Amino acid sequence: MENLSYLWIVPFAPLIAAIITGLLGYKLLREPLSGIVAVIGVAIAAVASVSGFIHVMQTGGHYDLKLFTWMPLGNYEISVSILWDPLSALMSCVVTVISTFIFIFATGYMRGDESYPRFFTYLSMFVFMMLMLTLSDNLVQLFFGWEGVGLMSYLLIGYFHFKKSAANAAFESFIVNRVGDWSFLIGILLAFVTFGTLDYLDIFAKIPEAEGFVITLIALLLFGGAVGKSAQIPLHIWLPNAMEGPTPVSALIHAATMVAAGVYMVARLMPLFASSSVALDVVLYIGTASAFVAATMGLVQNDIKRIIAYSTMSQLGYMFAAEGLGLFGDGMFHLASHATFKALLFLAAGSVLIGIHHILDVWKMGQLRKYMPITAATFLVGALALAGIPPFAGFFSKDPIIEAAFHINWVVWALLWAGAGLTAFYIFRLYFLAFENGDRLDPHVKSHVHESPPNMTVPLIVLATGAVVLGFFREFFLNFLRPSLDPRVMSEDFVPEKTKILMEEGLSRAHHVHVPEDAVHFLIESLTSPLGILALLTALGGIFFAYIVYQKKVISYEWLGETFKPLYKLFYNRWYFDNIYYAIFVYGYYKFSVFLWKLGDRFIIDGIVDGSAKVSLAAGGALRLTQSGRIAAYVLQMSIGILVFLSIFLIVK
Amino acid sequence: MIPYEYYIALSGLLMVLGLIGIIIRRNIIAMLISTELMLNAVNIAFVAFDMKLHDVAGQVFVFFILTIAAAEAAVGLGLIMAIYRLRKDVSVDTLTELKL
Amino acid sequence: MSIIEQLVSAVGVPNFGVLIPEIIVLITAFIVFFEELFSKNRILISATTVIGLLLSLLSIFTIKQGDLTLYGLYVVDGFSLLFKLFLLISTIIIVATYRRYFESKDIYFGEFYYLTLFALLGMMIMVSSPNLFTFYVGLELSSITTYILVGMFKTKNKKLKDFDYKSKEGAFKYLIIGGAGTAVISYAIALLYGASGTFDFMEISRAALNDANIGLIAGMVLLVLGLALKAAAVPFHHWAPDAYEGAPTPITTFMAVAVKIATFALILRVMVEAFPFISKDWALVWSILAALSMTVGNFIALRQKSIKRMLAYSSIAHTGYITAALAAPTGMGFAAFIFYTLVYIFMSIGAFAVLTFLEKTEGWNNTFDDFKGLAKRSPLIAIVMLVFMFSLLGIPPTVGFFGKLGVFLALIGSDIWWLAVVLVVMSIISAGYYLRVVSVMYMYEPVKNISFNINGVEKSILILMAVIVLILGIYPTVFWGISTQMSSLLIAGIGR
Amino acid sequence: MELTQIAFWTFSTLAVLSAIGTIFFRNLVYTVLSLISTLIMVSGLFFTMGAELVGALQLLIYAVAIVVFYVLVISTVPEFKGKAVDPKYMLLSIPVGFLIFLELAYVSIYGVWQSNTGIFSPEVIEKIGNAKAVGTMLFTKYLFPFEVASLILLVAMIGAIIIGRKEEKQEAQG
Amino acid sequence: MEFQFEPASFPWLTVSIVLPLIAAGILFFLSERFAKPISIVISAIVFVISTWMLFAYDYSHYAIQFYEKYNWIPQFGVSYEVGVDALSLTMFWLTALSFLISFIWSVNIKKRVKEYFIAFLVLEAACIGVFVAWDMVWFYIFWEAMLIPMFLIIGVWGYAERIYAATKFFIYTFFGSLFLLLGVVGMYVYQYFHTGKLSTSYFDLANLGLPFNLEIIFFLLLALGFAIKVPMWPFHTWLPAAHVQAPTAGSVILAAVLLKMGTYGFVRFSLPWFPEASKYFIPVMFTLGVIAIIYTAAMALAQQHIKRIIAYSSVSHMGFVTLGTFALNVEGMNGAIITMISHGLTSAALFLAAGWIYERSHSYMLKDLGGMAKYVPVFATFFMISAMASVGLPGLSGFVGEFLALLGTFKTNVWFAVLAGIALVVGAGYTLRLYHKTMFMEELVDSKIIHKWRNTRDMTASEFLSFLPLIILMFVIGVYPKWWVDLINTTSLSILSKFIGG
Repeated sequence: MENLSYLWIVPFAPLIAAIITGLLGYKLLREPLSGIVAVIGVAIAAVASVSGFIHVMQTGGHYDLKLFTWMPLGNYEISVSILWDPLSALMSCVVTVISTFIFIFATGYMRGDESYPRFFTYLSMFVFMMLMLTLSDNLVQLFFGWEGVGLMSYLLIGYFHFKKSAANAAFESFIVNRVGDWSFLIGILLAFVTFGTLDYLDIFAKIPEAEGFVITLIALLLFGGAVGKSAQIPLHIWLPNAMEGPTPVSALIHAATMVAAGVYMVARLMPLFASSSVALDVVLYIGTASAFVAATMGLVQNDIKRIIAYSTMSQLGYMFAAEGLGLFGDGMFHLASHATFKALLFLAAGSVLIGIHHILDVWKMGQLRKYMPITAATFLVGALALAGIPPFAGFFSKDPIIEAAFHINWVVWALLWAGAGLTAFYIFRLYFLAFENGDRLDPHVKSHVHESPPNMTVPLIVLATGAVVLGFFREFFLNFLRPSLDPRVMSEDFVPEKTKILMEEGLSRAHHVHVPEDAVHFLIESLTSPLGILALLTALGGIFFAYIVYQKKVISYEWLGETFKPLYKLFYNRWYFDNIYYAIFVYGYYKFSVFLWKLGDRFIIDGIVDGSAKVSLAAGGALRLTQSGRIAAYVLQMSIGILVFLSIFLIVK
Repeated sequence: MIPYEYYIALSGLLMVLGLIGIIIRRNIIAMLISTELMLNAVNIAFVAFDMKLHDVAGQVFVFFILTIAAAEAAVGLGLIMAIYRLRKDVSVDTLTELKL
Repeated sequence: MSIIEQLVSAVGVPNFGVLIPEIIVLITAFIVFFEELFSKNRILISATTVIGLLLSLLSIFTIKQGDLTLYGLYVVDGFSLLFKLFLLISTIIIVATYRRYFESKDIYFGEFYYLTLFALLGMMIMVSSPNLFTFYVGLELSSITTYILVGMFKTKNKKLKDFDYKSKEGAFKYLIIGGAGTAVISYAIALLYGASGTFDFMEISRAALNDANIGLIAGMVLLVLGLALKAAAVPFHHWAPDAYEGAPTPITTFMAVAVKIATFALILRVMVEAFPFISKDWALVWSILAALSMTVGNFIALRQKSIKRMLAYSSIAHTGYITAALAAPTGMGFAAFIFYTLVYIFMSIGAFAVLTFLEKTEGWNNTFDDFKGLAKRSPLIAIVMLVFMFSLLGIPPTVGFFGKLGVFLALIGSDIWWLAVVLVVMSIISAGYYLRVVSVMYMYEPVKNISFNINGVEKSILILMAVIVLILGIYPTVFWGISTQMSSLLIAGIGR
Repeated sequence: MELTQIAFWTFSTLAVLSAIGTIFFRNLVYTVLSLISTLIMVSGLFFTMGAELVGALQLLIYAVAIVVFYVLVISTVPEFKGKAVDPKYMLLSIPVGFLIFLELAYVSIYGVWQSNTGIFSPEVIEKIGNAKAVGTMLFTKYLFPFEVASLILLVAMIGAIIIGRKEEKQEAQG
Repeated sequence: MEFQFEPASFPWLTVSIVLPLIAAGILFFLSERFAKPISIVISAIVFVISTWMLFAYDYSHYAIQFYEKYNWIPQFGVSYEVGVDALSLTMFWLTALSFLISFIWSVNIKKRVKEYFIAFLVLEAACIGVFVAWDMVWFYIFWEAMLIPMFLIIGVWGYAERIYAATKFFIYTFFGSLFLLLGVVGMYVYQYFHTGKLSTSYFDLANLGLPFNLEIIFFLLLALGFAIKVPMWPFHTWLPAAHVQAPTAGSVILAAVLLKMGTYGFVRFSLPWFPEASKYFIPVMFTLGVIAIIYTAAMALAQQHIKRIIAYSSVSHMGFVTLGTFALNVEGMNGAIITMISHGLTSAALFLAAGWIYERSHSYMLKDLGGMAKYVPVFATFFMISAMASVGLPGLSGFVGEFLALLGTFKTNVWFAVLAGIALVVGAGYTLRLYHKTMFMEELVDSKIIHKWRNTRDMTASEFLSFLPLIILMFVIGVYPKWWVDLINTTSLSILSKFIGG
C-alpha cells in the first residue's frame, strides 16, 4: 500500500492545475499557457493512474488510502480517501486518458476564445471532481464528486452564458440533476441510518444485516441519482440541451465521463444492487427503455451534436441494461469503449464545427470529406464502432449485451436489438449528410473550410486507433475487473462471504448467459450464431438504409416523414417529455409560486399583519371620536363610568 | 326623627342633579353653577353623618368644601370672562376647538 | 368647657420642624410674588425660584423620618420624603425650562413661578397626607393652581391669540371635569366618614377590617374613581388631552410629570394605608381602569398629528401601565408602581422638554410634520428624543423597559395574566406612534429650514435626562432598591 | 319630631325642585336665583340638623358671596341665546343620572353607617354650642388644613385676577 | 443539567461588548472622517478577540468558558453573567466577522456617515451581547436593544419603502419579544414560588423541573419570540420587507446575525428548558420547518427583486436549522449550528453581491439586469461560489450543515427529511434563477445596460476584501468541517443531554 500513496496525485494534479489557471489564468498565463498547464495537470494524473492501473493489474487486490477525516459523524468518520481497486483504476484511467486527449484537442478548439483560461479551469476542476467521484471509498465523497461534476457540467454547458439557450440549458441540467441528487442524498441518509456507516466496504459487509426491502430502497434511491446524472428516462431531458456547451465539453463530460458516472456508481455499489433483484430489474428496465427511446429520438434530429447526444443516452441505456442483467463487467467494458468512440465522435464533430464555423444543422453540411479527410475518416471509425460493426470496439462491447439479453429477457432483447438498428441508421444518416451527400454548404463557409490543426487531429487519430483496437482487449478487461465485480473472485476482505451469498442470488440471472469472453472467439461465434448474424445484419441494415435514403436518395426522406408522420412528430418532439416537463415543472411551478406568493404571503399573512395595523388605526380613529371636544360628552362618559363601576360592586356584593 | 340615610340619599340626588346639569347645560356659566350644586350636595351628607356620629369633623370638612367651591367659582368665572372676551360667546359650542 | 380644654391640651404643640421643605417653598413663593410685583427681572425671578427649590431639596435631607405631626394630619415618612424629593427635582428641572419659553412666547411671567410653587406645595402636602383632610386640601391646592396655570397662556403676541384661547378652553374643561371629580371625591369622603367615623387612613383601614359594608366599599370605589380622574385614567381622562394641549408646554410638562406622580403617590398611599383589607376590590377597579387606559390611550395616540397631543395620550396610556401594577396588590406590585412612577419622571420631562425647547422657534407647532428631518438639523435633540421615545416604549437599554418589567413581574406574580397580555399587546400598539416620531426625525428630509435657539442649560437638561434614562436602563439597581424598600415600608406602616 | 319631619320634607323638596330649576332654567338669572334657593334650603336642612355654624356659613359665603360673583359675570355677558339644554344629552344623561342616584340611594340606605363614635354628643353640643365646637376643632386640630385652605383661596383669587383681567396693552394692540 | 464554569482571566467578552459602545460614544463627538477608520479598527479588534477565543476554547469537555459574573440587581437576583460555550462562541465569532465585513464594505457610504457607523457599532455590541449573555435580563436587554439601531439602519439608509419596512420589522419582532419576556417572567415567578430562589440566571432557570402544562405554555411563549426572529413560517413576512429596504450592510447583518438569534434561542432555551414540550412539539416544528423550506422556496422563485429572493432563501435555510434543532439528536444539532454559521456566510455574501449589483446598476429588479458575468469575472466567480454554497454544494459550507440537519431529521422522521430534501431542487432553482438572470443571458439584455457593464469596474479593494473572507470560510468549512464539528460537538451533546442522556 505504501507504494501506492502517490495516487493522491491523481485527483489533485488537475485540482492544482485548476487553481493555477483559475487564479493566474487571466493575468499571467493567458491563452496558450493556461491550456498547457491544464494538459500537464491532467497528463500527470493520467500517468499516475496508468501506473496505478499497472500496479493493480500486476498485484491485484484493493487499496483504501484515507487522506484525511472530512467530518466525524458520531462513531463514524467520513473521510476523504482513495479506494484503488480494478474498477476505480479502470475508471480513473478512462477519465484521465480520455481527458488528456480532449484537453489537447481543446487547446486547439478553444483558440481565440476570450475566456480561454476559464475554460481550462473548469475543465481541470471537472476532472478533479470526476476523480473524487471515481476514487471515493464512501458515499459522501462520491456525492461530493457527483455534485461537483454536476456543477462543472453546469458551468461548462453555460460556458457561452451570454447565449440564452446555453444559459437555459445549463440551468436545466443542474436542476434535473438535482432531482436525481435529491433521491441520491436520501439514499445516502437511509444507508447511514441503516448501516451506521458510509464506507463501501463496511456497507458491503453489513448488507446481510439489513432487511431486504431497505436494501432495495437504498439501491433505488441511489439509482435515482444515477438516472439524473446519466440522463436516463425520465430525467434525460437535459442531455441533448447540454450540447450548448463547447464541443470538448460535450465529448468529455456529456459522453465519455460524467454521464457514465451513474453506470460507474451502480457498478461500484454492485454488491448492494446485486443483493436486490428488484433494484436490478429497475435498472434493467430503465436502461432498456432509455436505450430504445433515445435511439428513436436520435433518428430525426438535425443538430449534429444532438444526434450524438441521443446516441450517448442510448448507449448509457445499454450499459445500465447490462448492469441490470447482472453483467457488470460488460457494462463497464462498454463504458470504456463507448468513452473512446463517443469522445472520438464528438471531437470529430467539434473539428467539423471549427471547420464550418459552428453551423450545427446537418442539413447545411455536406461533402465535408473533401475538405477534412482526417476528420471524416475518424468520424467514420467512430460511427462504425457505435453501430456495432466488427471489428470495432463497439461491436465487442455492445453486442454481448444484446445477446445476453436474449437469454434473460426477451422483451429487453427486442428493444435493445431494435435500438441497435436505429443507432446504426441515425449515426450513418449523420455521417452521410455531413460528410458525403450533395453539396449544401454555404458558399461563404465553403471558402474557409479546412482541415483542423494537428493538436486537434492527433487526438482524433489516437482515439480512432483506440476505437479500432480496444474491442480486442475485451477478455483482458473483463478479467481485470473481475476482483471488483464478480463475487466468485472477490477477496474476502472486499466483500464478506455472507454478502456474496446474497449477491449470487441477484446475479443468478446472468448465469445462463454464455457469451465468450475472448474477443476472437466472440467474433467467430457471433458471426456464426443466428443471434449474432441477426444483430450484425440489423446494424448493416441500418447503415444501408441510411445509405439509400440519404446518400443515394432512393427513398425520399420527405416521403418517409410524411408516411410516418405521427411517429415522426413523436420522435421529433422527443416523445413530448420536454413539453410536459416544461408545462408542469417550469411554467406551472413558476405560476403556482407567483400565485402562492400573492395569495399566501401578500394576501393572507401580510393581510393579517398589515390588517392588524390597519385595524389598530381604525380603532384609534373610532375611539378618537369619543374625544369630541364637548364637555357634556366627556362628563357623560365619566358618569357612565361611575355608573358601571358602582354597579359592578353593587351587583357583586 | 328623619333617618340620616334620607339626608345622604338627598345629597346623592342633588349631586346627580348637578352632574346632569353639567352634561345638559349649553351655557358654560350654568355649567359652572352645576358644579357648585354638586359640591354643595356633599355638604348635606357630611352634616348628617356628623349628627349621627356625634362629631364635628364633618362640619369642619364642609368648611373646606365651601372654600374650594368658592375658589373654583372664582377661577371658573375668571376663565369664563376670558373666554367671553376672546370669543364673545359663552356657549359650550365655542369650547370645542380642542378635540380628537 | 372641659372637653375643649381636654382637646386642646391633648393635641399639644405641632412639630413645625418637619414642615421645613414646605415652608421654604411657601416662603419662596411669596418672595417671588413680591419680586414679581416690584421687579420684572426675569432672571432674578427664576433664579430665586430655583434657589428656593434647591434649599427645600437640601432641607429634605435634614428631616428625620417617621414623624407624624400636626395632630396626625401630616406624615413625614420615607415614602413622602422620597416623593417630595422627586417632586422637587422634577420641578427644578421644569422651572429651569420656563424662562426662555415664556420670553419667546411673550407671556406673563412671574405668576407662573409662584403658582408653580403653590401647586408644588399642594403636591407636597398630598404625598404627606395620612388623613382625608390633608389629602383633600392638598389635592385641591394643587388642582386649582393647575387649572390656573393651564389657563394662563396670555400673550401680547398677536400671532399666538389662538393659543391664548386654547389655553382657556383647556383650563375650563379641566376645571369643570376636575370640579366634578372633586365633588365625587368629596362624596366618597363623606361615605367613608359615615362608614368609619373617621378621616384617618389607619382608622378607616381598621373599620374596613371589621366591617367592609357596601357603604365603605362604595366610598372606596368613588374615591378610586375620583383619583382616577385626577390621574387621567380612562374613562375619566377626557380633560387630559385638551388641557395638555391647551396649556403652555412647560406647564404641560409640569402636569404630566409633577401632578401625575404626586397623584400616583397619593393613590398608592390611600390604597395601601386606608384599604389594605379590601385590596381585592380596588385591585379589580384599578385593573379595569388600567386596561381601559392603555387601550384607549394607545389607540387614540396612533392617530394624532401633534406630538404634544400624542404625548398626552401616551401619558394616559402610561397611567394605564402604572396603575396596572395596582392590580397586583402585593409588595412587588407597589414596588413596580413606585419604580415606574419615579422613572416616568425622567422620560416624560425629557420628551416634553424637547417640545418646550423646540416650540420657542417661530412657526413651530410640534406636529409630526414639523419634526421631519430633525436629526439633520439638530442631531442632539433628535438623539435624546429617540432615547425618550424608546424609553416610553419600553425598549432596553432604557429605563422604560424596567418599568414595564416590574409591572410584568407583579402581574404574573399575582397570576393576572390577562392584564399582562393586554399590557403586552398595548405596548406593541404604542410602538406605532413612538416609532413614528423617530422615523419622522430620522427618515425624512427637513421641510422647513429653521434654526433652533437652544442654549447650554437646555442642552444639558436634555442630555442629563437622556443619560439618566440610559443609566437607569443599565443600572436600575438603586431605584429598585428604593422602590422595594418603600413598598415594604408602606405595607408595614413603619413610616407612621 | 313632627316639626323636624315637616322641615326635612319641605326643605328637601324645595331644594330638589330648585336644583332642578337650576339645571333647566334658560334665563341665567333664574338659574342663579334657584341656585340661591337650593343653597338656602340646604342651609335650612343644616339648621334642622343643628349645625348652625355651617348653616350660617352656607348662607353667607355661598348664597351671598359666591352668587354675587355670578351675578356680576352674568351682568357682563349678554343674554344667552339658543337652547338652554341639549336635548340629545338630556336623553342620555337623565337615565344615567337616575341610575346613579338609585345606586347612591341604595348605598345610603343599605350601607352600615357608624354612630355615636364622637365626643360631641348633643348634650355636649348643647352645653358648648355648635359654633364653638366646630370653631375649636377648626383652629386646633384642623388648623393645618385651614391654613392650606386659605392658600387655596389666595391662589384662586390671584388666578381669577390674572385670567379674568383685561389687558390694556393687549386691547390697544388688538 | 450540571454546568461547569471556567472563569475568564481577563474580561474579554465584556471588552468585546463595551468596545464598540465606547467607540460609538466617542464617534458622536468626533468629526465624520474618523467614523470609518475607528469602526473598522474596533470591529477588527473584536474579530481578533473572537477568533482567538475560537482557538483558545477547550472543546474537549463542556463548560461555560471565559465566564464572568458580577452582581447587578440583587433585589431580583439579576447578575451580569457572560460566558461562552461553543454555540455562543461560534455565533459571537460570526457576529464579529459579519460586522467587520459590513464595515469594510461600507467605506463608500456617503449619506450621514457618522450616524451610520454609530448605529452599526451599537448594533454590534447588542448582537454580541445576545449571544454571550447568560442572564435572562441581560439577554433580553441585548435582544431588544438591537432593535433600535436596526430600526434606524433600515429606516434611514434604506430604499423607497424603508419606513414601512423598518416599522414592520420593529413591531413584528417587538411583538414576539414581548411574549418571550412574558414567558421568561412567568418562569422566574414560578421559580420564586416553588424554590424561593430569586435568580434570572440561565443556569437556575434551566433546572426548574416544570410540570408539563406549564412547559407547554412557556415553550409557546418563548417560541413565539424566537419564531418571529428566525423567522419561521408564517411569521416571516417582515423579513423580505426589511431585507429589501435595508442597506446592503444592514441586510448582511440582518441575515447573518439577526436571524441566528431566533434559532440560537431555540437551541439555547427551548430545548434545555422545556424537554417534554420540545418533544411534544416536534411534529409542529417539523411541519413549520418543512413549510418554511418548501413554501418559501416557492416564494423565492416568484420574486423579481433580487434581495427578496435572497431573503426568502434565508427563511428557507432557517427551515433546515429548525429541522436540525428539533431532530433532537446530535447530528441534527451539529447540523443546525453549522447551518447557522454557513448561512451567516452565504447569505452575507449574497447580500453583498446584491448590494454590489445595485451600486453598479441602480436596480434590484431582475428585469433590469443580466449579462454581467463577462465584464466582471471576479465578482461573477465570487457570486457563483456564494450561490453554490447557498445551494448546498458539497465542498462548500452549505452542504455540511444541511447534510447533518437532514441526517438528524431523517433519524427522527423519515418523511420530513424526504420533503425537506426537495430544497435541494427548488433551492437550486431559485438561486440559479437569480444568478442566471443577473449574470447570464446577455443576449436578452438591452444593449444600453450591457454598455454600462462594459464600462463598469470589477470589485474595488474594499469590496474584494469584504467578500474574500466569506469565500475562504465557505471553503474552509466545506472542505474541513471536522474542526467545526469537533468544536461544537460537546456543546450539542450537553444541550441535548435531556433527550439523549449524555
